[in-house]
Amino acid sequence: MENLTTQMAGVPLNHYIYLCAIIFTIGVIGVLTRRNAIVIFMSVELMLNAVNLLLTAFSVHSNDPSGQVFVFFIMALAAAEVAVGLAIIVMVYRNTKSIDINVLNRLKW
Amino acid sequence: MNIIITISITAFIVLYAGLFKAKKALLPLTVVGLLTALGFTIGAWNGNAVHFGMMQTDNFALAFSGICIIGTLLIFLLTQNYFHAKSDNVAEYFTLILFALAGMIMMVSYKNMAMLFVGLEIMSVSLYILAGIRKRDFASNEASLKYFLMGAFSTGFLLFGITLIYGATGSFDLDKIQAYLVDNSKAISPIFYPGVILMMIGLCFKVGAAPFHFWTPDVYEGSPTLITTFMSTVVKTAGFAAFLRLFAGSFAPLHDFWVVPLMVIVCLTLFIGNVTALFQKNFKRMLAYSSISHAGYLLFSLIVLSAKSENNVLVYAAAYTFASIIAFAVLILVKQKTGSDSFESFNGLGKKNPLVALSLTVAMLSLAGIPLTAGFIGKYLMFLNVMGEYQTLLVAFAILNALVGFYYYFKVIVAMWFKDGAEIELSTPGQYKVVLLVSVAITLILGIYPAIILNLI
Amino acid sequence: MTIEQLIWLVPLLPFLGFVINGLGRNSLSKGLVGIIGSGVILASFIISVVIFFSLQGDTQKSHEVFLFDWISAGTLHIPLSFLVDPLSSIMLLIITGIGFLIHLYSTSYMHDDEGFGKFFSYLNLFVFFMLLLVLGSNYIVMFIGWEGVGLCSYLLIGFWYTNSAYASAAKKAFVMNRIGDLGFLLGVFLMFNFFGSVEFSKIFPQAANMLPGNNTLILITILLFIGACGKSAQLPLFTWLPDAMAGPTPVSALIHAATMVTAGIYMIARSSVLFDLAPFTQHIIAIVGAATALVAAIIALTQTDIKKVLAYSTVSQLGYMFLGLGVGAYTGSFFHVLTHAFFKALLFLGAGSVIHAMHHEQDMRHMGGLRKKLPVTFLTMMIGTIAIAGLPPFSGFFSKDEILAHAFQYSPVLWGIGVITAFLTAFYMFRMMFLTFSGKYRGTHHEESHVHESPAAMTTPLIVLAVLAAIGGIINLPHVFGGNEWLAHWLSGAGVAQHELDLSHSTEYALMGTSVVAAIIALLYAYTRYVKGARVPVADEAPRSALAKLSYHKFYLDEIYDFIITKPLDAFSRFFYRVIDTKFIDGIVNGLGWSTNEASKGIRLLQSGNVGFYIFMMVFGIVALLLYTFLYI
Amino acid sequence: MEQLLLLIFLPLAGAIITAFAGKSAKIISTVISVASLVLALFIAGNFIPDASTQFEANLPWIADLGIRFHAGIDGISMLVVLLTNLLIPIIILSSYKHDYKNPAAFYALILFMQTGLLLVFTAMDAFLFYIGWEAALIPIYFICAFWGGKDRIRINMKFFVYTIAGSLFMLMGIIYLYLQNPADNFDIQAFYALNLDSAQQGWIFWAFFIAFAIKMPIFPFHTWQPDTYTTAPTQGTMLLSGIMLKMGIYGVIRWLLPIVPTGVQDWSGLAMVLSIIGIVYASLIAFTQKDTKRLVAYSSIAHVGLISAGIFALNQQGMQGAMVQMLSHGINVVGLFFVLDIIFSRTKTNKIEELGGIAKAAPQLAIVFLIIVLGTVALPGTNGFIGEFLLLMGVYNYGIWTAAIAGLTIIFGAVYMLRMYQNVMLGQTNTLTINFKDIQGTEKLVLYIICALIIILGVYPKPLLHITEASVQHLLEQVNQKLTSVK
Amino acid sequence: MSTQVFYFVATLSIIFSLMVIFAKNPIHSVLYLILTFFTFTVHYVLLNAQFLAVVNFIVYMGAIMVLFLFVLMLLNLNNETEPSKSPLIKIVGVIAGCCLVVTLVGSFKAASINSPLILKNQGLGLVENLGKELFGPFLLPFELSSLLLLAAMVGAVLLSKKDEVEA
Repeated sequence: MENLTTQMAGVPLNHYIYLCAIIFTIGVIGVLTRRNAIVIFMSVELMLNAVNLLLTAFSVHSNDPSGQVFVFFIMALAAAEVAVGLAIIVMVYRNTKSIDINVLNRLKW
Repeated sequence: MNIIITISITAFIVLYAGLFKAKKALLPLTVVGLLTALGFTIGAWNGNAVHFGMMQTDNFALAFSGICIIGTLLIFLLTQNYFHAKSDNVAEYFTLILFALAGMIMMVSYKNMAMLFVGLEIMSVSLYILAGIRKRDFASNEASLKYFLMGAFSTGFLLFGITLIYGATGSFDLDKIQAYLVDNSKAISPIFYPGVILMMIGLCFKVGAAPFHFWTPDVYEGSPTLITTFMSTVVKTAGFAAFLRLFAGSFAPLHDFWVVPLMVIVCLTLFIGNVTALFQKNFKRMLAYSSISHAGYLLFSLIVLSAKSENNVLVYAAAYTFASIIAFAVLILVKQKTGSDSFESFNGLGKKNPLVALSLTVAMLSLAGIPLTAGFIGKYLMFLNVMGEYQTLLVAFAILNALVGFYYYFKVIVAMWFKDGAEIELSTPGQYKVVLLVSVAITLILGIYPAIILNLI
Repeated sequence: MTIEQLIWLVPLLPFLGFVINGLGRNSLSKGLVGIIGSGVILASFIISVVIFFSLQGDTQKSHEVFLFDWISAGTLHIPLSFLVDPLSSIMLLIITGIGFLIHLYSTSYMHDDEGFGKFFSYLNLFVFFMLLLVLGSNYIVMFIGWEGVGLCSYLLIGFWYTNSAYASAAKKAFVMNRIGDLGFLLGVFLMFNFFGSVEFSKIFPQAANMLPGNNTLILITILLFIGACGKSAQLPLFTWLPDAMAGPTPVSALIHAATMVTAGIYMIARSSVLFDLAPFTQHIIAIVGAATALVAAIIALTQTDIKKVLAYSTVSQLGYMFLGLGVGAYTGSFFHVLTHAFFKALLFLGAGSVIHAMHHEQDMRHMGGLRKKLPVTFLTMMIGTIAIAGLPPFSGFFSKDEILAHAFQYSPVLWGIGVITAFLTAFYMFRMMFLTFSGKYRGTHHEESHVHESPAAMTTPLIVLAVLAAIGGIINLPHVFGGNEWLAHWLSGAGVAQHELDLSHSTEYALMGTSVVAAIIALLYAYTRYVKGARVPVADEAPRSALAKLSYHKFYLDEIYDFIITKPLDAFSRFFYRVIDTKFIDGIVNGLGWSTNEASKGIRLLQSGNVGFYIFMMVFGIVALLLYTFLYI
Repeated sequence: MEQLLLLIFLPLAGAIITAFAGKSAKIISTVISVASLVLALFIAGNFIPDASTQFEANLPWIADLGIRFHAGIDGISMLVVLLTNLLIPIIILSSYKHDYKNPAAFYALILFMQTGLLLVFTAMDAFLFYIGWEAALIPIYFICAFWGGKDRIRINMKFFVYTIAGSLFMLMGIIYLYLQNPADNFDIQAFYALNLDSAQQGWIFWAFFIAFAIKMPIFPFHTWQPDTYTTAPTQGTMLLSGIMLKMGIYGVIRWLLPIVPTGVQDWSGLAMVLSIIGIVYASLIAFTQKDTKRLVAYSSIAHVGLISAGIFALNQQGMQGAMVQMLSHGINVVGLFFVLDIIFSRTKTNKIEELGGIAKAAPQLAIVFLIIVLGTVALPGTNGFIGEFLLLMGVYNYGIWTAAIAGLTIIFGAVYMLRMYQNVMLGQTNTLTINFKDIQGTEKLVLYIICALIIILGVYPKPLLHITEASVQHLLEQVNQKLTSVK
Repeated sequence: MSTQVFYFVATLSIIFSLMVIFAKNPIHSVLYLILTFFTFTVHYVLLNAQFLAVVNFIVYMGAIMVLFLFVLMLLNLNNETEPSKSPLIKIVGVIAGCCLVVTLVGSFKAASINSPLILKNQGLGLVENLGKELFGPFLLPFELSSLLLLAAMVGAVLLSKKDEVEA
């Protein structure tokens, strides 16, 4: 394990940035293109994970553990959000029998 | 510190009181708790204490905490007859509001990105829930889900921004970030800039500035009115305090960079908020758009950073908060009686309910920015601030928008006084009267003698 | 009692009369109203006489009486002060003297009118303003009187206001006067700019040192002349005067014949110093005067309303006076003002007597043969007619010939026009007399039986005026007749110096002869036509020859004015209101509101309710902001 | 100082009392307004007619923003203060025959507005001036929109937004001046002392001028006015035309000329042209108006055009003429609207062609109406003449052609006013007017007072001219001094 | 050689995340997401952030994703009935996403941050290190995030339970 990580030294930081940006954007695209609220929510989780990875990369890069601590907070948030979010989705589903976000257009103009 | 602890403990106590079905005790408990918190706020004045390197209760934080607590207090007073009829989970609602308040206190006094993030999320998560507490109400459901999805989405950007700034500076601490900017003013890491922009996006979303405002009207309209009141007043104020703390503080050295997009955002916000509000038939939705436009005015304070910027926001936010509370309080009363929140339901209100109508008139005048009300002083300070660097075109644009504002704010005044209506007689509970009178008094006092608040920070 | 102590009483008394009659118009008895109304004028007259004689005995011919400071702003100081000098003292006599006679006459003429008290209060007010006009020691006080008499003229023309034609006539008079007044006012402003004062006593001495032909002076005088045109009914502003006959006849006599309409002549005579320095203006005045005289005389030829004939005759005579002013015969013109006041007042009052007797019938086509019925009226009017026709030795002859002689010296063409006018004047005057008094009565028999001579209160003024019209000429008897031209000497004390006449006596005789012959021919022609031929003017609709039509329809001047001024202005008014104001300017204002509203309608559609769309818009914004960042770094 | 504070805040106190007075609001407001008139007369009596600012009150207010409660009275203020306090009781009296719903609110709003107006007319601090400016607008908006006639909501909204649009730009100008002011305050003397270059002055000129032009209103910013005058309740129209439009004129004299003389000089040509176009244009429009109130509204535009032309002529006569004419126009127009109100209340119509012959049924009304009309058409001997004479003289000094065109007002004015008088009062009575009751009671009182003022001020205007002379002179000297120092 | 591991895993991350958003069936999406998260765990391991790797594995894959799956099953949404958005919107969405990634990466000027990632402290990501950090400077947010969780808990209960009064 340690052997492996020492060998990792070669990856430039910007490649992590590229990776995270791409994953983040994939999350955004997911939010843009899907209509299922749960899938959208999952895409958001994808975005959060991209951020997590980047934070960890920065943390390692600057040799500062606080970045990883922050990831911990983000995970806590993710957990909380999932609880609330799924509760909301379930609640909406109970009323509308659908989790298609296009159904949500009573409030407009 | 004490403030957050007090509020949290109050929340727990209320939660447990709910468990023991002590419905009558909820409001008194809450009020006592909030008054204690307010007492701590005042007690900590000029203390400028730093807690765990994470929170700084400087006067800025305390002043905004004060406004948030007072605003919340007034909103709690409006709960009379509001939740009880619909649900027996009142204690949970109270708890969530108090949690949200605790989150806001963190937002106005953070010294570390982590605190901002945690505070923001405590507030947001509570609000996602509160928006949806009318479980059987489609509008409420919709509002809740929309708010949640878009809020989570925008949180992603905020976090990305924080990450990039961390990547550039290696720290989450505001002072260190600022020190980084000052020390490396020539060689700021290129990822810092997008970080700033992404954070701006995240915060713009929270305060409802265009083009990240889209959730606002729908969520405000769909949420229970009392929650809308909370969102559009206290929450917004806290959001601005957070915005200001970051941008007028840490990011101030990069002002030249972020002021240009901010100006675009301000113009868009003013324009969309005001112009769209013009055509609304629904008072509540109109107030939502008006809150967007006020976000535009509030952002003026960031366009020209001066020693007064923070205090200006305080004055404006106070004016806006209290006027909005009046507006929503009256809206609740009218809706309870007529079941509708359109402008028509206000027709002829002035004849039978002069006190309520007069209060609402004062509120509307204040929102519109008529002299001798707090709203005018707020707008004046904003214009003054921006005129300080001779951004005359921006001010002229804001003035044109303010004119549009007169139209829609006066719509309700016109409806109340000049139109004939059903001549309904509202049943105004005592607590509502207190809220109305206090808010009107504050609005007028700040309008006539604003000196008391001008040098607070 | 000195002049200074007395003079303020002269206008004050009529003013008191106005106040008393005005307040007591419903409570005082008619007799009392009449006594007060006439009495104050009589008292004024007596004081005027006293003033006149004390002025005559005084070495200082000019007295300025300061009352109080009226307007002062910056360098402008306008005192309310009076100027008593030979010119104004004579005017005082005319105004109060003839005024008294007419008041006296009115007590009877208006006796049955319900507005008796109102009438006398207006009349008194008129006298007050007229006195103010002539007494003012500066142009502004003069202007108060100037507009004040206009007001009274308005009130009195529209005295029977329930008839809307009369009310319109009143309005027309006021408005046309106002056109002139604007000229007057602008002239005064220019004078203030030029001389730094509006006081006669400051302007004239300065002007006396100037050379003729100064452009500013020409402009000043032209503007003043425009003012005079309005008030004294000259071309092109004369059309109000014939319409003004809508007022009660004593009003026509006092205001529209004897006094007010001569204010223009008074003003120019007063400013003769200035006019003498502006030959160009004088030229214009002479031409306008001659043209007015001729045009009005032609119109008078075919009129059938007895008062209209007199009205046009007044216009024509006023034209004469302006001709005189233009050719420099200031005294001559003023002399004509005097004599005209006598005979024209007489003629109007006589006409009034006829109308009174005919129960307010004014159309001569319904009269005829009234000589027997109204002997006094006939006789006195005949004297007046002869006087106006310019037959010697009645007053009109002297004054008219003085003007004609000066006109001849100035330009024979103008003299020719004058003579033609004199001929026409004689013709239409005798035509009027014959149509009215000779031949057979043309009304019903029943009406005829009611026709009777007017009461003494009416005939007495007629007689007094007839005497004056007959002998009035002596006050300025020319040298050719062995006179000493008293009036000319007297007026020279007021700085009114007329050009010397250097015609030989034979030329003068020839000129007089020509005009007298012309008048006699006219008389004879009228006699053959209307007495011998017993012709009566045809009905309104009847066909007329082109020239007669032109004359009968007053050269269509009213129609022309209506077409080129009133109609276009009203059209502009509607156009401005409906198109420019409502559609264009207000349209822009409303359009701004409308477009905002439309924008609102459109922009609110952005808020589609669709989360996908919202997020798309947000992403769009984010991309834009990031693009900015990319470009910034 | 105490007198001034009392003068300003007595109506406010009165407004508060009146608001709770219920049925007796009429009486109480009358007493208060008469008391403030007496106070104003007392102040006028103790006023020394020189150029100094007297009865000055200079109290701290919002110290952090450099705002002070600084008010005082000089000759220019004195006249408008008198006008305000004179007209308010007259306006209140004129409402006696009306039974407005909610009388307490009605009279309270009038008195509240009085305080706003007095603030405008006495403020020596730009911010205070602005506050008064808006404080006067709000009550009149409510008066017009609550008690007004047909279509009042839309029309008054337009009026409100239009005027406030102007005033917001003025606020921008004020802020700009404040920022330029090294003393960091809004004091008028400090503003006078500012040295702005001509571009800055141009901008400030427009910022202020538009506000004032809308208020007066000057062509082409006038289109709110006829509609508003027509629909407002008569007392509202009186307040608007009698006092409120003077705010604009006063503003030009007090705030525009001395602060930005170069701007005024650069742009006065245009302002003059607009004013003069306004005179002719509005007069012409008045020719064919079918509604009496609208006719008077347009005539008011014409009169105001002349006043502003007189001011922009920048000389003593024009300026003093403007001062006198402000007072005269206020009195006359209030009289006119009151007469029209009397006619309307009896016949229920404002249409000119439906009226006629009222003079026969109501001779007293005919006389007072005539006097007021004559005052309006500036007949010598009435108050209108003094003002118009001086104004025309002032305009004349600017240019003979401007005076000639501006002078058309005396002709056109006569045309439309007499047309209206004739069509309304003269001619035969008809079914509407046959039973017309003559004026009585308070109507008589008010109209007699107005007529007396018209004549007295016309015959003996000296006190007015005397009050303003020194101040106007001082102001012009100030302007000229600044102009020369720039060169 | 082992840098290749990073690129391999990164490619997998991208592929799986793309599968997440393009899978028709939400259940598949969840499963792909779990795979994606697994690749992330590998990334954490590669970065020697062992604690995070573990937490990610347990919290995300173990708890959160199971919750997703649970809800999907609960709502019976395992079919492919989701009416997909019109292709146009999808294309526009993808284009917008591409724009976003281009501008995002572009605005980083990331090419300039090409310093290799060197793990200076082997123990950085260990529990001990993180614990010191978390209970040291970050104690306050840590404590306060309990509020967050509590609020979420209260909320979840509040929203999910059937409301008697309204029913």
